[in-house]
Amino acid sequence: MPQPTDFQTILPLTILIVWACALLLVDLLIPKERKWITAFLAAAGLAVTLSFTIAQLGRSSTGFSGMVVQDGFSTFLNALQLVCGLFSIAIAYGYVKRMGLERGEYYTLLLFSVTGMMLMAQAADLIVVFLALELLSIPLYVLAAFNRMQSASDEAGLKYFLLGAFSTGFVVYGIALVFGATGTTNLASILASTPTSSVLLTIGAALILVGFAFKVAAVPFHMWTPDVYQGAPTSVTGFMAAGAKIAGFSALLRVFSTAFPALAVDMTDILWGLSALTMIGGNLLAISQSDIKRMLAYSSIAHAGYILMAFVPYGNADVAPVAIASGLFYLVAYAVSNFGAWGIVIALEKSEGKGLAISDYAGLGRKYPVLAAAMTVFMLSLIGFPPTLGLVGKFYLFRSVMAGGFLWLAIIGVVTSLISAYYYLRVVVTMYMHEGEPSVTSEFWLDFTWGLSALATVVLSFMPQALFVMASSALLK
Amino acid sequence: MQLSETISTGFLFLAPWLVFFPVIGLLINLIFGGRMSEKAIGWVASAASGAAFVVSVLLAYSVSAAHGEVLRWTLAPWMHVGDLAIDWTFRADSLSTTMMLVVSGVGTLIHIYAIGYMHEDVRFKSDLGRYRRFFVFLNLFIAMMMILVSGDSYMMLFVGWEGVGLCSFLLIGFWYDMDTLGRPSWANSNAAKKAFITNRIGDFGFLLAGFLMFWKLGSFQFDSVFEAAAEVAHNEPWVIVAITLFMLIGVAGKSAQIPLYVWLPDAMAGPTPVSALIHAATMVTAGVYLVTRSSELYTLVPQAQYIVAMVGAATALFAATIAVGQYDIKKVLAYSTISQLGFMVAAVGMGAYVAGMFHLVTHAFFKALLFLSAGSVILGLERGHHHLAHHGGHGGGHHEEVFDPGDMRNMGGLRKTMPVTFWLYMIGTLALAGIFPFAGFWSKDEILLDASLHYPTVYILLSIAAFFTAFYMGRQIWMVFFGEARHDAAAHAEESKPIITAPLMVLAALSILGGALNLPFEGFHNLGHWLEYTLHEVEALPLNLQVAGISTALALTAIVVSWLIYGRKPLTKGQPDPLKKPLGLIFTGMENKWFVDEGYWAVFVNRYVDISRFLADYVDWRFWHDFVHDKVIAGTYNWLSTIALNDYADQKVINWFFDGWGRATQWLSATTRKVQNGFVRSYALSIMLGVVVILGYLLLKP
Amino acid sequence: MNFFTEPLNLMLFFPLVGVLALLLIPSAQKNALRWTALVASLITFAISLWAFFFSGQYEAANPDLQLVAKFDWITVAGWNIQYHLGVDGLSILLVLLTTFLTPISILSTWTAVEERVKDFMIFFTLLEVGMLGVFMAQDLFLFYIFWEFTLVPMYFLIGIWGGPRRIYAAIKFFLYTMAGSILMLLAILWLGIEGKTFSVPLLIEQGGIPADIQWWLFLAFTAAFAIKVPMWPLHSWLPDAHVEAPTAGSVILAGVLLKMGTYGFLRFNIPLFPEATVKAAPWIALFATIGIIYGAAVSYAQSDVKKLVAYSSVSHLGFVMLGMFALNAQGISGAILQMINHGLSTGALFLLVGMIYEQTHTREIKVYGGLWKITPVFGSIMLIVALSSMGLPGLNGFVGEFTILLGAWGAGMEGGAFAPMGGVWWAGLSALGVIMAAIYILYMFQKMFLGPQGEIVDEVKKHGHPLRDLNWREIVTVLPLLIFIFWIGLYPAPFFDLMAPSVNKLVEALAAVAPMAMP
Amino acid sequence: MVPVNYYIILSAILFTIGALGVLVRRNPLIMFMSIELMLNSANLAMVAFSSAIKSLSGQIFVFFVIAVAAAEVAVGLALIVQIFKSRHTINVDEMNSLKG
Repeated sequence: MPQPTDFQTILPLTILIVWACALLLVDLLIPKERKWITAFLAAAGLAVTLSFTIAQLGRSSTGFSGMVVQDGFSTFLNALQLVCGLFSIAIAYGYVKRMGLERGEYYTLLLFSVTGMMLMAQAADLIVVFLALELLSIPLYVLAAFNRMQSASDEAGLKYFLLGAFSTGFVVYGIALVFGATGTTNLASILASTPTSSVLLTIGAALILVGFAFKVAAVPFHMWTPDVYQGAPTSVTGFMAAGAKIAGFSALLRVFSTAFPALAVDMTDILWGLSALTMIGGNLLAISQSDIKRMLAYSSIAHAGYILMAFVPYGNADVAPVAIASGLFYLVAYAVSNFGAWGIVIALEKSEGKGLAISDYAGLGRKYPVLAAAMTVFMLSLIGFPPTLGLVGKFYLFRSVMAGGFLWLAIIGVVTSLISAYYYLRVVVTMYMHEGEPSVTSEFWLDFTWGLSALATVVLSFMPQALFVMASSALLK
Repeated sequence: MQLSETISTGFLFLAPWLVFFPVIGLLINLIFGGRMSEKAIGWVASAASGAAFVVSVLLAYSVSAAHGEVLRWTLAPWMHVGDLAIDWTFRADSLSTTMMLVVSGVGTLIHIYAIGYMHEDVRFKSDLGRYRRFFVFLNLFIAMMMILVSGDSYMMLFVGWEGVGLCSFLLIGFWYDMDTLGRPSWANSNAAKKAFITNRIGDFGFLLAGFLMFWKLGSFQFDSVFEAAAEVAHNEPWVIVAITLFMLIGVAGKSAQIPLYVWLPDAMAGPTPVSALIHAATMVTAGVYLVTRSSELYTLVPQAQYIVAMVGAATALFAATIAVGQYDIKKVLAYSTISQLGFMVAAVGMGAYVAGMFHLVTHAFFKALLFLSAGSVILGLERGHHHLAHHGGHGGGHHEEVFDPGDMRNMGGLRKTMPVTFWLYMIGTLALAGIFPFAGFWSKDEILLDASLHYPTVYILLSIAAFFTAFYMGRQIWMVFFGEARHDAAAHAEESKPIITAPLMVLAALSILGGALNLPFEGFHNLGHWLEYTLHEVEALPLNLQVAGISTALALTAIVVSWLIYGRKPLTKGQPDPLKKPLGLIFTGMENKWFVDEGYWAVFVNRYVDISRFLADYVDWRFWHDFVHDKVIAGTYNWLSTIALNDYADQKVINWFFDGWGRATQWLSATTRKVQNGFVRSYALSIMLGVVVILGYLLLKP
Repeated sequence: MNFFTEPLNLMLFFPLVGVLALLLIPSAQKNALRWTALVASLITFAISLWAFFFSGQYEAANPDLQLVAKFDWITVAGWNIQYHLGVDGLSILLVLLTTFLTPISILSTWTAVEERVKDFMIFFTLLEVGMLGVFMAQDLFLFYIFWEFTLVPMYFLIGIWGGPRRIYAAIKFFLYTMAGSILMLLAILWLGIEGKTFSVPLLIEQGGIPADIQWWLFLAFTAAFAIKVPMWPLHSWLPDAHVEAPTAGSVILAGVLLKMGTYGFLRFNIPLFPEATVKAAPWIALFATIGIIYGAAVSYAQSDVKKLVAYSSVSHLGFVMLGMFALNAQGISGAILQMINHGLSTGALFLLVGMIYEQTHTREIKVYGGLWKITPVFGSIMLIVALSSMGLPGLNGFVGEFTILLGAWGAGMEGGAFAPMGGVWWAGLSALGVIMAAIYILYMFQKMFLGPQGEIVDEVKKHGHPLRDLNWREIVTVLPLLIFIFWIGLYPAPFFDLMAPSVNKLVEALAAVAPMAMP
Repeated sequence: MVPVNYYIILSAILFTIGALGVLVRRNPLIMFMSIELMLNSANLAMVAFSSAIKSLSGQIFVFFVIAVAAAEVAVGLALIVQIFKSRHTINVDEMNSLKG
């Protein structure tokens, strides 16, 4: 029977899911023109959950017969997810109103998805991993198709759904094979077991990897990303780009370092290849994009490649903790810059999908200097340029990769960073060096989001120590 | 004794003022010149130069009071890096004070002359700013020349060495917006540039000599270098040979020797006082001074000495032949200068340092005299031309012919219109031709005597050159001053004012009496004894009647021959040179400077231009910038992005795969329809392919 | 100790105070913006003078790092990154050059920049922070941050206020430089991982990097620095950047940014990888020599005066590289001095070219001519600067070039750094650069200032703005440069004295590790 | 007793058929059914393994999968219906308005 301690382990989760369910009902009572109340309630839920999550700092426990864990790793990621959730609501707040999407379900679905993401980090059993994966994905399918007025949104939703389900099929089959090989679905037990068939285990692990690679949009499982990112409402895209990616990586980390360190010999090669391919592919494909959403989509693909670098040495006990910490650090850096950038995209987006071409950014530097400066900061951060968090993150990342002995991967990393500079700079060029008459929507929460992100991106780059400590202490035990 | 030493060191502190006075002069003119009258500018500059002369005299007195001891005055450190230690140290010894006296003495006279001469420039060409500029440059030149001769190390010498090159550049290009005839043109500035660059080639040699010197002899300071040289010459003689030969490149540049003499004739584009001061009397003799100063190095390596002597002798003869074929009064003198410099270089090359220096001094007198007189002639013609323009029949001056006041073919009969100038010019000519008892006779004779004793080849070359010298000077005299005026301007020429002729008279006196400095008689080797303090081994030769006789005979013959050709039947207007017909091609060669300029142009200058254009346009820009960077690197980059733009990689490739694969697996499909592209499905295929590749890798991995 | 009472911190961050002030001033108040930026940079200059000469905290005779500001920064997970600033004889002159040139450059923009003055001044002031940081940082990570950061403001300066092809030039500048620095990043990481610290003095002290790895690290650092210098054949970005950059940008680019490359060699390559340095010296000499000759030759064939000056930089910096890798006191001292000289002379050249460009809006040499008559002051100043650039003795250029060539010749002698390959030929051939410099500089001077009046004179007159001579502001802008041109030329002792202890220490350290290096 | 390998092979074949179905069909309904086939092949394998190693957790997992698949169907069908309403076609090959 479940013990109270079991619930303590998933306390924040529980709160959030209950809150979300309650909100679903409460929302029915909120009149249509006052849906902002729902937004605030959703945000409050996230905030409450965040406070409980932070209260869990420094503790660790397992629950439900080892199905879920709560440790520094999960706390770190949960907090990050919750912050992402808050940011997502902040950028969506005015946007959904402006685009005529203001419906209560938006926020509820968002909360459900965040719950799934949090569960992802806490999962200690493949069954829970699967559940979490679906819990985060299904609301996202709906959110992607949320703009019913626009066929692109439908299309994005359906594509995401079909391909997501397709990749889930691989995960499920992979889990089945792993179960067959080890007789258990518990991560810790998998490590402890003696597999009956190493081939089965390896293939199973590989299939699970494919599922996660799909979620984080690693090449060649990335092809849905640009379409979905472009078609989905921008506020959803921002959420997806950060949350889903973080969730994918947290599960990947959890599963692979807990269950499959023994497979590192094989998996390292595959991760290496995935990482390299993703960095190269994402950056090259981003070059010629003329739509800012698509460009950022490819950029998010590329960043998945960089973060994947941190996983490559996961089997090396000496380097793995540092590497994983660097991966977590980079996730934070990426999430912050990412939200800022999407926030600015939202600020420029007009209804009917106008204002999304990069050329629409012309003249921004002159007309909206602060906004342009913030965008510049995000672009520099995504390149990995001082004085931004992106540089510190990349520095950390490359360092751990080199410490793991993967010099060539690091070289690919820096070279692709160079390539990426070109397309990020194009945004800057357009903003500052082309003449134009851009128009920007200014909303408090939106401005707050990108402003805060920009500030954090710069300030944290000078004081990354605290984040370093957090990321390092979030290591898997 | 005590007293004189006190006095000598008492004057030594003035050494830096050799430089400071002219610098103060130029600063006054530079800063306040705008508000000063024309006269004041000129006199300030002259006074500055004169003050330097006074300092030179005092220093010379100090040196003699100290019995030739080398006096040094360190002003400040200059470059101290590691073992390298170069100071701003002024050196007064008999050699340097001799040079100081010549430079500041002749310099002052020319300053005064220029007050009058440049006034004409202002009058005719009406640009008052230029007047100030001229004296600023002239003072700068004196300052630089003083650094050159008073430096106690090779590097300080080099500062002056390049500095005078700069002044030469500035003054040759003084009328930078026209040619020698006053037409708008690049010609003068080209001449200036040519001078500077040619000099820089020489400086390149000097620098290399310096590097070698420092690393092999350990210093740049004269005495330390000489001290170290003896041992090195013993162990590694090539070092000294290399140093001296590199230095010879510098000498060739500065003193206009083969192969770098080509700039000097063009340098005549500058105002005449400049030609006299810089390009005859002082700057161009710096090379001679350098070799003399380095006598202790040259003495160690006879091979190098021989080369120096041969270069000098060859230059002397070569330039003299060219002088014969020139029509421009200053060009003749320019080639004559090159030729005389050849004499000096030959002399110092042979080790006859006193003879070289002696000739340097007398040449400064009479060549300055000649140039200034030529300037006076030119002014006279210009005045005549001006007179014509005002009174003559050139109505309105619409179609004014271009008149060259320096062309000897426009002259003739000036003896009558410009008598003072004529006599001064005569004195200069006789001195240059080496006619007894003018200064040139004594100095040239000493060189010839030395050559006859040790270097027969040099002796023969120089003797022939001496013959030519007398010949072309005779030709000049006959063409300019005798016969009938071949141009109206010459007929209306006016004598120059006293401010111009007065300095000339001083120089004329010096040209007559200058020989007394070092007469080849026992007890009269004044210069020799004076320089002996510095040069140590000085051979005091008695007069050799045979050598003197031959050279005098040659000179007289040459003058007579020139009379036969040019004097007996004076040239008429439009008549070609009488030598042209009998000498034919040879004369064409002489007239055209043996086509050396053209040769240099074809071999070096144009090639350099071609190469740099090629490098710039083709290699650097079209190939490296446009092709490699923009096409290959940026192009590849863009090509990749075009792929992405067309989604070849992202979609088409997958679709292409899909098509092929689809056909192969049609049997799987329940329908027989042709498998079409479907984006969602192609994305799924991409996932599938990824899975297949990963699984394949895992299963097939060795 | 308090963070902001450290002199170097004060110097480094004071411009940020200026940035804050600039942010508060409305964009329309152009003069207020200009004055603010100018005053901020002047105060920074004053602070630098105070810190080095009047605070009593800097001892010129001490060869070690001084005014050290050292704080733990990121110390988790074996990172050991410190905020570590310090200045010694190798960098003091460059720091001063930076603080000195910045106000001058700002002054030069007074009328040249009318568009977006606020942004311009902010970027410029930020650039100063970056440059100062590069010269002060003693921690590789910190250095890298500053190093990369300088790209950003410069990129904007070129890209927004530049000429017609400014965007192309800006991006090329950015990518080219970044391409080099990413390799350096890897090398920095390697050092940090293996050395367990990023502190440069500590790494030097530890030493012991195997020779073959030294070689790779050396190459990686070289990639970054050689592009920045730029060494032949990596110079292709320079003409574009210079031609398109606004005047002040060109001045700072030539004056300071390029020096970051040469300084990098001096601060990192040589002391960190002494064995590789000795091995590489003749090769660097080869490229430097080619650069000297090639730059000078290409310079001569330019029709655009800014391009001419840009290529001349390739030549001049070739001298710096040659001297530095002579690895003896003369060569290195000369190289440092030449960095300053090039900053002064080429900076002044760009200033002057900018001043005339402001009036004529053309950089085509052939439309000029005979300007000396119309603008005598301008012509005379240009002449002095040109002569300084071609290395006339008595002016600053000569002192640098001479010591460099002397050092290089010494390195070519038996036992010297260049002895294994080329020997004295490098110095000998490089000395040809002296002639070639005269050729292109005189060509430039002649075609612009001598000769008959150029067509541009009438052209601008037609537009109602006849050419004028320099005004007082412009004279004040170049005058400080002229003073130093003469000062260094005539009395360089104070400058040599400042660098001598550190240079000697470096040379001795090299001699200890690689006896080959000392003649 | 049928050896477990047979089940696994069968499940692998079913899985492959499902995957290929997704690749070749253009009707999202049928594509989705193919995905269901993939999931169910996994379920089959799971159950087979579960019985072979006598562990119940595999069978529990199957229930989870079935439940979640049902949820997916709900969302998926809703999406398909919505698209059909707006476009009157559900051919996925015509859904290519999103491209770079």
